[in-house]
Amino acid sequence: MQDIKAIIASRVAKEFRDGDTVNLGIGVPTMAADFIPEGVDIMLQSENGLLGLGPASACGEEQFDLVNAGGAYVTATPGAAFFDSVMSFGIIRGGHVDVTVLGAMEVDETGNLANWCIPDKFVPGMGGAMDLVVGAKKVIIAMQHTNKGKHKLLKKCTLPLTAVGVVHMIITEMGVLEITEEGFFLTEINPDYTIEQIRAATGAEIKVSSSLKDMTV
Amino acid sequence: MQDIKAIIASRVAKEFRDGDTVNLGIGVPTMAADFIPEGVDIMLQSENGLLGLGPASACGEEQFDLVNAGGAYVTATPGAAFFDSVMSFGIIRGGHVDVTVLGAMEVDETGNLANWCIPDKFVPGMGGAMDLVVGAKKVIIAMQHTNKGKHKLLKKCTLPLTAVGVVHMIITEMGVLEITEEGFFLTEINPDYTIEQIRAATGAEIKVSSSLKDMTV
Amino acid sequence: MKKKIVTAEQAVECIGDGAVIMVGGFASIGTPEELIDALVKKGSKDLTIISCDAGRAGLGVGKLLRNGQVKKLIASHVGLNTEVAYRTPDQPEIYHVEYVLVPQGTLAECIRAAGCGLGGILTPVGLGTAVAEGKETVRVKGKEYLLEEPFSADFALIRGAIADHAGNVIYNMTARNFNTVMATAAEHVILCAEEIVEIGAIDPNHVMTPALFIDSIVGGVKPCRI
Amino acid sequence: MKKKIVTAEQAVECIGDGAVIMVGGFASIGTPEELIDALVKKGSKDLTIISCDAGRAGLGVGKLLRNGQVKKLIASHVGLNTEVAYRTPDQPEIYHVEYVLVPQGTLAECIRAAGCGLGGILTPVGLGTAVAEGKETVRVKGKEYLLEEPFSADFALIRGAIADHAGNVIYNMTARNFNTVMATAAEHVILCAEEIVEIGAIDPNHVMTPALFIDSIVGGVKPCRI
Repeated sequence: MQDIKAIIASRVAKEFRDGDTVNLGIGVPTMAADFIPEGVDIMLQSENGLLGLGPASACGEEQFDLVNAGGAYVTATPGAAFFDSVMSFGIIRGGHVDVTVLGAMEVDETGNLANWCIPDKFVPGMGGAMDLVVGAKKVIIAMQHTNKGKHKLLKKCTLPLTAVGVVHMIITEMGVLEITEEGFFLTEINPDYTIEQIRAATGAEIKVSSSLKDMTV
Repeated sequence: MQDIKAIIASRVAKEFRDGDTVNLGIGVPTMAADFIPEGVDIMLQSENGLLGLGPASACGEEQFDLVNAGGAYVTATPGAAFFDSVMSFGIIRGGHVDVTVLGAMEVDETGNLANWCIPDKFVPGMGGAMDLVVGAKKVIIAMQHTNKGKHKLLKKCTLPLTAVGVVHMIITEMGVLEITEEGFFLTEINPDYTIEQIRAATGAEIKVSSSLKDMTV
Repeated sequence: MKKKIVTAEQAVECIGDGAVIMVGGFASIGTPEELIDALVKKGSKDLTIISCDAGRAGLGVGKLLRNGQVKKLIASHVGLNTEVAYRTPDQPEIYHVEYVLVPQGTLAECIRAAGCGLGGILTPVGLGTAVAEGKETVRVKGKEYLLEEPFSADFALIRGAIADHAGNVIYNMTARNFNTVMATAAEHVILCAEEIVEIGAIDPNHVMTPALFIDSIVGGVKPCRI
Repeated sequence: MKKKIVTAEQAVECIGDGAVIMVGGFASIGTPEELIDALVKKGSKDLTIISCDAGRAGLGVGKLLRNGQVKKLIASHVGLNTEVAYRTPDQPEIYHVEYVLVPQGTLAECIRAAGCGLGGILTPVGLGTAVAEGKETVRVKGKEYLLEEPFSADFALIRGAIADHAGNVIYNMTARNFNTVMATAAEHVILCAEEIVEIGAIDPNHVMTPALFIDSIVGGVKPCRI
């Protein structure tokens, strides 16, 4: 399991360009920070009011007023800036975040995203997710390809939407898919899987790139 | 002339209540700061980004980055705060300024105000005036009663409006008038003038308060 | 222009049943715990709370929820409060609350709109989702936006790191979050701060909430440990 | 994440004819004079300038006006520039500019709207005046508001007191004014600052414009004397 998460996080990190401002969701997306390639210098934005998010705090060295958007104690990098929630979401909604990486419950072939609520079961709220996926220049979904075998990549989302037509790219342990006008488009494949396995694990049609590459992790 | 201005400014200062946040326009309104009664402690807001505006800078002690909204070098009082124009006008439009005092070219009996433009002659722009008179809890016009004999208090403004129905009170060298549903209402009179003189100097009807007082300066 | 320094109990004395209250903080950081404790002690009921989140189970707004004082919670994310995130009909003390979930940027911006005298906001966030249901949309330059109305409150309970006796506030790191904007949008703003300093001790360039927004100050609160 | 420190001439090299440019400052305080000087030297024409004011005669935006580089000026108050305030048809070099006058709060807020992704603002300011002519109004909760559209720009020329090599900015006193918000609303933001310091030298709590908004930095500009 840890391996699967590391594969996804490692591939996500290859999407970052030097100088990018990036917002990483809780879980696998946050792990991407551990895989940033040499020579790529990015600033992590945390929607609770920080640009220049650093690694988790060492035990015993927590600063009581410094957490990430998941409420965990973190550090700030040199050159960081703190601001309030209004400025933070001004940055997000205003298109100043280059890449946001989030998990999902469902993504459909038109780029619709559902990741904030399972009615009557688990309703944690959208937090900053709706703002992030509408505002960020590039929206990457990083997640396991299925939920214990149940399809998450669908023809049409069934859960309440987070936003309409916002997803650009999905990175799973099986490969990399882009959302195009023709739906899911497989551009990279993890050599541990076959195209047929990916098709079986996906609830919608998949077009395969004629220049399909091995997934770089 | 200096006397007339001092009379107006002195009477304006009596409208301030302890703890008020006040914005004073350029000219006579600014002079009101010199007449604030003992025991009344107010904070002056300057729309270029300062709460806690102090007196003009002593010559030779100017701080190059500290001016008032008229562009003149000033000081800041202890407990002052600087902020940007967005916050400054958030304070103004949001109703957090208790009193604003401004000059006028014309005021009419419905509380309409014209003070930003004489078409084809002098068009300096409205600056912060439109925001101030719409946002402040109380709008006081401080000015000479006429423009060298020409009426400024009118039945209907003739110049382009700054805002509709916003003026609460007009303080001139002749007296104090409030805007009521019935129009101009004279509540205080400068004993140097008669009611007839004030009527002659006003381009609209004036109701006189049954408890008309001498103007306190 | 000194302001009255009061105790937490004195500060919340004016908060009656049915009040609409903004509570600062994000994930319990920057939350005015001492003011919430006093409000729990006072026991005001049927409160409408506007907050980024629901605190944690038994922390922050979570205390008011546990104590059955909340009628309605307007928040963006309640997942860190496990009692609320997994709420089910068999947990009446939690479930009897009306939850209104709002995108976090919209929540911040609508509070700001109330504080700075705007009639609402025009945002692309929430279009095509449950958030947009029943709401007006406005087209500007061919693009559609959701019209979200301002959020104002009777009271704001906020927390700062340092305040002077005038009420100028400095926040520390990510504890700033919703505290600044909530200070602008409530009729009566109660600040608690770790340290109270003399007027003049704070560099006017560094003030994050200017004194005019603060109505009463509770000093000496403890650093918040989650 | 160091940013390139450039000369004023290098910084404005990318500004071509017809560009839309925001210029910070209020009454010449906080105005990036060195960047304007470089722009005068470069001579780009047909510029649309968005600025709080028109500078003073021969200062700030006043230099660009005098030099005939401005096609349109969107500003709130031009009275401190005597050449502009008393403009008449017999002063062609001044008069051939199209002036759009905007309430100062609306100007700030509409720049902010562009910077933070809102579709416009709903303000009570300007209703019933010439400002409202030809504009849409929107009713919210029975009250009428003017819908004002966002102002964005190709370039913002701003001025700070201290900046670090990453681009974090501190402004001094009333020089903050429009500089902060303009940094959020232009494609390319050029900052000039009096002092450039190493990354880490600025307390992250005190940053007024976070580094991500700044594209290039010109250091060592002189304090502004009116």
